[in-house]
Amino acid sequence: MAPIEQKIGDASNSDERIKQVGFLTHMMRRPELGAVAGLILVVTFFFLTADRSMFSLSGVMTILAPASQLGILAIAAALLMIGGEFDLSIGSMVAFAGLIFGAALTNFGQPLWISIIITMLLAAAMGAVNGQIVIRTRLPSFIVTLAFLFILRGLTLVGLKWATGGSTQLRGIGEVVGDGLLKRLFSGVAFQDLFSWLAAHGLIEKFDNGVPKVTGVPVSVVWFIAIAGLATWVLLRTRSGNWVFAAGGDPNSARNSGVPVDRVKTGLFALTACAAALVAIITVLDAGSTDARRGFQKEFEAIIAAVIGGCLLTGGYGSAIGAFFGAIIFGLVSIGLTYTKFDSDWFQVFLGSMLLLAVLFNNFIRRKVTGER
Amino acid sequence: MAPIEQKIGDASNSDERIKQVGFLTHMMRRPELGAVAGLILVVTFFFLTADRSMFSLSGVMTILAPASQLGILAIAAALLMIGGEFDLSIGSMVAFAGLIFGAALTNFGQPLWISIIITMLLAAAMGAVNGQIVIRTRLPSFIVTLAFLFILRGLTLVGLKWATGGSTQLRGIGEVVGDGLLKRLFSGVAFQDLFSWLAAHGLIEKFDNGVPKVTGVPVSVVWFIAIAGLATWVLLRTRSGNWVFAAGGDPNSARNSGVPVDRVKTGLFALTACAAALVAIITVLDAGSTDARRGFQKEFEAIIAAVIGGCLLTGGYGSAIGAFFGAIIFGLVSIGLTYTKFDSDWFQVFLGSMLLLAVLFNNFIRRKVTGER
Amino acid sequence: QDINIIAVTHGQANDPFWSVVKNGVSAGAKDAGVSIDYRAPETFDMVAMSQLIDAAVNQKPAGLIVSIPDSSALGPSIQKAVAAGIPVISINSGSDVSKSLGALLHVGQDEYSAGKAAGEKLKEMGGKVAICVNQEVGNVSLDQRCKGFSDGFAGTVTVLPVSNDPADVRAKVKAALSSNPDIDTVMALGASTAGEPSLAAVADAGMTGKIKVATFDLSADFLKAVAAGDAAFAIDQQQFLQGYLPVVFLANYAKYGLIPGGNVPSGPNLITKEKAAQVVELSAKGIR
Amino acid sequence: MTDSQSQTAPPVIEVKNIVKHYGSVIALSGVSMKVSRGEVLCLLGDNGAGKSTLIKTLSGVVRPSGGDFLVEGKPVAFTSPRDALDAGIATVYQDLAMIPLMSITRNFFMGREPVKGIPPFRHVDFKYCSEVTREEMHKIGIDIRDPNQAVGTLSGGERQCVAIARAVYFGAKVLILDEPTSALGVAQTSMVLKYIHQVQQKGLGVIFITHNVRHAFAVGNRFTVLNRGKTLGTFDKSEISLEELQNLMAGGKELQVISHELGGTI
Amino acid sequence: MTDSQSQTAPPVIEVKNIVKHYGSVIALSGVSMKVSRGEVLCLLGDNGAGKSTLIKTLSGVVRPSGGDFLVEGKPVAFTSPRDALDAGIATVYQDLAMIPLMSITRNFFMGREPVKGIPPFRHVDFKYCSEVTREEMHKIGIDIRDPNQAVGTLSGGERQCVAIARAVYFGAKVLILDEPTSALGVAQTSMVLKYIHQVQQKGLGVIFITHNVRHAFAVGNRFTVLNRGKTLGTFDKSEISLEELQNLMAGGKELQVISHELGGTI
Ligand SMILES: Nc1ncnc2c1ncn2[C@@H]1O[C@H](COP(=O)(O)OP(=O)(O)OP(=O)(O)O)[C@@H](O)[C@H]1O
Ligand SMILES: Nc1ncnc2c1ncn2[C@@H]1O[C@H](COP(=O)(O)OP(=O)(O)OP(=O)(O)O)[C@@H](O)[C@H]1O
Ligand SMILES: [Mg+2]
Ligand SMILES: [Mg+2]
Repeated sequence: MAPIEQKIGDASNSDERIKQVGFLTHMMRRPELGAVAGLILVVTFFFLTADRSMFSLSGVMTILAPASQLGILAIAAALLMIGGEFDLSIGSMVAFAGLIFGAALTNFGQPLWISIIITMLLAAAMGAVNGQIVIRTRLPSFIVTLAFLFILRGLTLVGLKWATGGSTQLRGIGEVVGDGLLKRLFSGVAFQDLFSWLAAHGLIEKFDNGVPKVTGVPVSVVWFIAIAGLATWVLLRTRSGNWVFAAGGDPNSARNSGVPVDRVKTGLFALTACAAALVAIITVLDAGSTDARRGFQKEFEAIIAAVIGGCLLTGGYGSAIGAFFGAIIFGLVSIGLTYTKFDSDWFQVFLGSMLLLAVLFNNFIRRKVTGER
Repeated sequence: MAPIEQKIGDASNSDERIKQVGFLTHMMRRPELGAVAGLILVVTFFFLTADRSMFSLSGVMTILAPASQLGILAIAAALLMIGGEFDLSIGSMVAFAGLIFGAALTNFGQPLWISIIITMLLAAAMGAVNGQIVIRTRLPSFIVTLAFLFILRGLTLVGLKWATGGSTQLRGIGEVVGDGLLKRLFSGVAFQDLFSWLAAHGLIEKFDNGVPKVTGVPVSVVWFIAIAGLATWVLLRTRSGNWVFAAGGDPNSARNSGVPVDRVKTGLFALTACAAALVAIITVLDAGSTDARRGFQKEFEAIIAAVIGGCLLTGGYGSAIGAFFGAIIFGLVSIGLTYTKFDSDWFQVFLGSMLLLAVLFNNFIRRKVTGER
Repeated sequence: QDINIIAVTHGQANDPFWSVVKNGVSAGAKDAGVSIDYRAPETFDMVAMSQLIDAAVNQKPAGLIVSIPDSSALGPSIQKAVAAGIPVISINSGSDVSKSLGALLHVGQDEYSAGKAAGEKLKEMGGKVAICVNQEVGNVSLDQRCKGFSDGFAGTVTVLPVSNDPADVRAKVKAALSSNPDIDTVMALGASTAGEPSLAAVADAGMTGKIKVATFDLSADFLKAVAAGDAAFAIDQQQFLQGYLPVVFLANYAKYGLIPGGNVPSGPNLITKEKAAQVVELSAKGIR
Repeated sequence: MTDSQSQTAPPVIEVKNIVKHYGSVIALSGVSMKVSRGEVLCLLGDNGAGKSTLIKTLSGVVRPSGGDFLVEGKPVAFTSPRDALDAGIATVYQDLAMIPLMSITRNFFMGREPVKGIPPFRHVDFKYCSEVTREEMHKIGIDIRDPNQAVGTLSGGERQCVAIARAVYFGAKVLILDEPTSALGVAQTSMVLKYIHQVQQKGLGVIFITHNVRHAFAVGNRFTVLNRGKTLGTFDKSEISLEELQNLMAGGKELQVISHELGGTI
Repeated sequence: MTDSQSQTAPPVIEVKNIVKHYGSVIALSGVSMKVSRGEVLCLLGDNGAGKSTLIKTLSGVVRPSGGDFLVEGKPVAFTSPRDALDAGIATVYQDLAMIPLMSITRNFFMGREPVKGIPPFRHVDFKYCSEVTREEMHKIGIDIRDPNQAVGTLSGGERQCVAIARAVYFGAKVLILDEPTSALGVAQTSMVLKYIHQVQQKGLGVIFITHNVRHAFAVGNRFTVLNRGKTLGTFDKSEISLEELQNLMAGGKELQVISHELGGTI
């Protein structure tokens, strides 16, 4: 008989079955931190190949403006993906919400605040309808929201022609919206005073007439950062956040444990539509016009950004902060190439390769650090 | 003590725990037969609203031609989806394969058969690369093939400019390909003799000059039907078919049971790429030209058709014959609307609504018949 | 008896340029008292377009209006229409092959020569280094505009591929301007999708008036900038006529057998500072 | 114990002639049973007899196709598991109802997260949750390494312990356990049986499904046997012996022979 | 039995000092064991002891981080479960390795479908497969309604029976069973134990994981006890009593007290 070594584990917190891991390893295990690695790779690439003006203050702002608009959508899409569903209609929703917003302002002459409320409510309602159809019929959200992709895009065209009397562009929105606090919340730039002060003290570049080259941070960037922070807090610290993970991880188990899965999913659909409406409001106010092609294919870019940021397409795993970095990577790659000397015909080849490299690198780093096999 | 009714079940084939179901119910339980219900709905709709010429022989052929091209892609996409993966690069692959095929014929002056082989081999290789990246990195196929969507589309643009000396359209393919058996296998119409005979005997419509209005069945339709039949047989009757279901249903369990999941998936990726190449060859030979936008968004149409046909996006469930009907529904809706009096501005609204209705109806019928709750 | 005319073009209903063509088609049908169907594939897709022409032929319309961006792909379908005895008029692109395919006549002017005219004008205005802002690379008609432009311009021309998203266009143009300070000319291939954001980008760079911005097609806001002197000009193909005239021609052909004897060039028409103001309102209504 | 008590206070859960069809499959064809406070009812039966289906109707996961369902004498119709939870019925499902990708703590409190703070800033104190989880798991005899570990990385038995500890922690009136001990080691099994005993002492009703007649006999007061979707009968502990129960469960199949061959140690 | 025999013919499976890490988690820290032909080795241990991890390394599902693995005396390194199957090792996994959406028949033959016909027309005779499946399931005591039913609609125990029947049907040299009886009823359990006995008689090696010491004692020749990723020892049936084994398994935890409270019936 073999000798028995009777080692009874004690219930203390240190367990002989755990190898020690460093703080860095612990940090890197978060889903989003792979995206940071991807970001570093992309930045390094452009640092070596692109014109220096890309990394000037104005260059960075130029990249952040479109990245932030995409990012607002991407964070909402990430939440929905964590909750186990897709919304392919967000691109069309941007156009549709833009039409509603523009028509409310111009055709119906409503003040800005009413127009914003109408747009948001309508978007939320459409999102909820999407969600309810998905839940009631148990059809995949992919196919339901794809139908809405077409329907909303089509309604936008019809509505625009009706609102303008035959054109596909609704304009003159800038004129009817006066300047005011509310408008400044949704368009233009923030922290203007700070930037003027910086320029006056020669801390940032300025034009010959003394106006700073960058007059402030685009409000969409401020929204983007705020939403990323809020979404992260909700996901990690609140009950609703836990329900989102549960609903996406395994809806049946979640339901059996008392999570109101249907309510959670409907809410996420409404939220995603509202994010699209917010982007619509920001872009319409910025451009002063809206047209039938707004938001085209934004649904895919948003999903790409979320996936680069570490969201699982099957739901139940991901982070808002990952989508944040994902959107920045996407923006960086698509704008960054114009700063390089590469022939523009190669644009799509580069875009694709960079995306692939970014996710590969991200993945590689994460696996290396966490020791997954 | 309560009385004990000791009813011991016998091992005979009839079981008291089964309600009797009719043959119809049994048939309707197959995944694809919901799609048939959707098809009936759509046909009824057009029967009530569209021009009668839609249901003439030539009307049916004009619908089947695009439906069959989409259908070849959809069946391949359905197999891949059942196997648990996506390929978003098939649309771009159509363009890329078209370029390779066109360039082989014109720039390199290769005979038709060599050009076809080169195109097919290259497509299969690209598909396998896709598959290997997905398997090795365990990244979602969505993101990997999306990168290839961009890369292949970009390479097509670069290649076309190189092949044509600056244009994005490669023409004159019709001239270099002589007529021959091989060509007739991939372009034009089949069963010409039959149709001439039918026309001569006044059984089908003809032009004043005696030429039948429909000279035959487009070869793409023949390919479509043959591929649907073959794919169905493979899925339901062969070992590989069982492996496809297993790989998509639960790759880990399948692997643990000895299914070579990686080999199955790589094969499916190659197959999908070959289907795209086949469509490219057919359309390039038919049109005599190719351009940088060929196959644009075909990946989504193919996935839509597969999903309408009852494939699960999460893998492991679906049928080739469902994708067959799904492609026909999609083709019917998109071409059928031109036979109606609706304004083309409403096209997308209708397309979306019809898609939604078709899947809803399909789903409703299936649930009614099978008694799922 | 009801006269039905079908138009099949390669431009989507939500494309600003083609929506004006469609408005012209509708106006022509109303004025001539005929019924009209306007169809286009969902993307720039020649295979789908040839299938739409086949479907149209199948309905035996009194007349067929087509654009011909790819004569190889569309030729057989058009010839089938002609063989079926349907009068065909080609519009916009394909003036070179129109006759040989059996069309009665061609209305419009191809994108290449419009681009060339624009390029020559900008060269004349002193341009040396230009970017061509293309919102849909691979769309042959847009590619031809760019090609015509660079041939006419004769200086350095770089194609800048962008998307339909104004924020994206604005950022990319701004990026191009800051990475290459020599750029003195911006040619946009669509007024509202590419032109207006390009103007905004030029303004962001503080170069308004110093960099010449021109665009294909019209949009009210771009025209205002032309009128204010911030933009150079807009090229108007008067595409309303590309829609309107063929309908009227085909209606008259169906009713009385009357048809003009030759091709009708609808443009190009450069809208410069002097003319811009009067066009703004019409453009906002989708007529120009 | 059975009849006299149930006259005075209505049983916490009572079902009469419950029927459940899945498409053409008849999973339950008229099952009746009841459980009172302070009582452990063991539900026994062969594989596929319908035990899980029955408790799924009790916990609101599936809706019965027919029959009556009373909670404390009042007819109810649960539309979701949430309703059952709100009515004080906590369940350990055979497939455990856990999310593999989520941490142990998040799974433990899923659906019933304790919140603190005022509404706009209301949040879950996950630190406190982790402590509770670690403690409850320790009580059942499992030292978890890290409550933030994903449930998917736990062993089968560890997972089962999480599900049991959760149900016990949140149980209010009735605790339903579907084969809780199947994947458990000796120590954990004794712990669970002890738990059932404790819970019963506290006055809760317990429905305990198991295939192990010894386990059933150790803690049960009454035994209901199902066979092919029907009740074979309900017996008080005093009315039946371990061997009789075992025979009944197996539906009289050729059990004797084999258990003899193997030395009667089943 | 142990030493004298293993000198003559090499054990069919032998592992020495197997180590397995999952990231920072150490699941196995040096485990050794062996099983010979015609022998039933029972692998016992508390929850999370590493039993499933050990058999996963034996069946090629995970690759060990260190240690030696010999099959019939020759060192092997399986890269996939297919390799293990080809080497004649059939396994019933604790999570069963089945595809819920696929039919019973297709699951039964998954990965080992019998084909007929010449290459281009080679296909699987699913009718024959269905018959085999029905028959094998009947042998284990389950009458399946329809072999084309999806596995996802089976009860927990029925599913387990499919997995066992499959492994037994395809087992060649070694049969590994990870808690096969956990979800089984009395009749099915006796059937499985009888199976194990039969398989052993046929000269196969069997590795049988269970928490039920009685089951283990009924069929086992030798017992290996794991604790926290380490071997506590290997014992011949003659060397150890049921009670000693039970104590060892529980790792000396406060088992006695409870089992006494419950009347010693665990
Ligand atoms: N993929 C994994 N990642 C991290 N830890 C794991 C993983 N798989 C298993 N473990 C851990 O390794 C240990 C051994 O697990 P294993 O499944 O082998 O236990 P077991 O002996 O089979 O237990 P049980 O009897 O409960 O099934 C457990 O503590 C488990 O938490
Ligand atoms: N969703 C379903 N669709 C069809 N049949 C089902 C479904 N769920 C269960 N069944 C069938 O109903 C019967 C009862 O299943 P149930 O899970 O209630 O059995 P059980 O008594 O819990 O068995 P076990 O002891 O093996 O867990 C089984 O024969 C099963 O095949
Ligand atoms: Mg059960
Ligand atoms: Mg285990």
